Amino acid sequence: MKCKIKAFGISRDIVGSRELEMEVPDGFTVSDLKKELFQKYPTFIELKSLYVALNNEYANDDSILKSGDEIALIPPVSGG
Amino acid sequence: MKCKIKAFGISRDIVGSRELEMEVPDGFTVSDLKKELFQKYPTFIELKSLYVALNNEYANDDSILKSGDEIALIPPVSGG
Amino acid sequence: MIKITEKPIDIQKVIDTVSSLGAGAVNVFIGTVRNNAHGKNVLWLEYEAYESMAVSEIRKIIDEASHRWPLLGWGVSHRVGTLKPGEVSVVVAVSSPHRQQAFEACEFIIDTLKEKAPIFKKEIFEDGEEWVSARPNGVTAYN
Amino acid sequence: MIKITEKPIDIQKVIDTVSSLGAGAVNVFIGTVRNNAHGKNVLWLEYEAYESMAVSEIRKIIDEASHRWPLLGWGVSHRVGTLKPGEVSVVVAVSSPHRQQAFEACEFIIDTLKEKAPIFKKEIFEDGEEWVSARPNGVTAYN
Repeated sequence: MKCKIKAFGISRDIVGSRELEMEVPDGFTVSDLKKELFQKYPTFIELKSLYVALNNEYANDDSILKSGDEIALIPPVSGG
Repeated sequence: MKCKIKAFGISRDIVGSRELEMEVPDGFTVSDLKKELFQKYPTFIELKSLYVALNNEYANDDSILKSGDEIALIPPVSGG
Repeated sequence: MIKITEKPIDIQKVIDTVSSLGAGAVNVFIGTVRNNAHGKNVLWLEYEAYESMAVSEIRKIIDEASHRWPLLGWGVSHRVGTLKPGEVSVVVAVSSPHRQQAFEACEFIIDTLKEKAPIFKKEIFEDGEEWVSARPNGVTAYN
Repeated sequence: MIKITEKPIDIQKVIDTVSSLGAGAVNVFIGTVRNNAHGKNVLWLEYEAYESMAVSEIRKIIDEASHRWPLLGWGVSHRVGTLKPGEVSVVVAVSSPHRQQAFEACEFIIDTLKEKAPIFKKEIFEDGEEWVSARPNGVTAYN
């Protein structure tokens, strides 16, 4: 399954673009995605936190990515 | 000693004017003034509180009125 | 800026007076006239102030707030005269480096102003009028 | 009203959206860009938002605040893009019958927005730049 991942803030700097394309197997979880990102981009480990949002909601680590999901990387927020 | 007393809010309604003139003896205190007002205008007793200000400051009951003092009656405040 | 005024309060102007390049936070309290009190329609309010003393009391409140919180700017404007429901009776604005300071200082200033500043309001209902908080039972007098 | 915008925020407009005849109190929080951080001059900030999710998270925060306090009106406007010191980054306004409710609800909304809304800011100093709160030590990266 091909998925597109939006990257914001420092995560955009780390991956080097606003959107990342990845080929992932069926049943791939948020936790699996984070592991893969940490491997590919070790700088992510330096962040205070990294959340993944699915369809505009913070997702749990065991949530499964589904085709058509809007996926986004949420590094530590600092609005206000 | 002749003194002028400003009246605000409900105290203005009770005395019937913005300013009251009174002849008071030397050594007359805030407490004496309040007693006299309560006698002359018994409605004052219905108020939750009645303060007297001397020269734009809340005055204690034992403060003595002095010639030239700016004297004012301060019924319960309700600004804001 | 401390102001007692018969004219409508320009909120943005009060906010402008507190702005500071070192400030990260501004908190603004705006008091507005409600259209009801004690379950009755309020037609309008009459505000009056002992102006010179009100300014002096508000200045003391600001001084105390400035001791307790690192204020960078502050402004208080209180309206007097006839005010209809929806109109602005008071604006308090403060600025500070961080937001909690601004919230706390602004609330302290309006709470203490309401306790101490010699300002008086009368509510006018369809069937009477009442000097707010003047009598213990709060019943309408002078029907 | 919830708004994420690249244009300067019109504070009075946000206040106007919360006005209500039943309200006695409006509280407004205004976040402004400070000219210093970590003892260094801030030249400017870059704000970016994951807009659709930020709006959705702010809506949840407003919903919770509306359950906890009797809000009569509310408005949140957050700016994105390049902001210089002194500029307004966020405005939160709420109205309620009484003032304590307005203070508490407004502080809850801005506190929770800062915790949860996916909005990110980068401070630009003379000698580098830093995504705020991104790293544990908060050192400036990418000199």
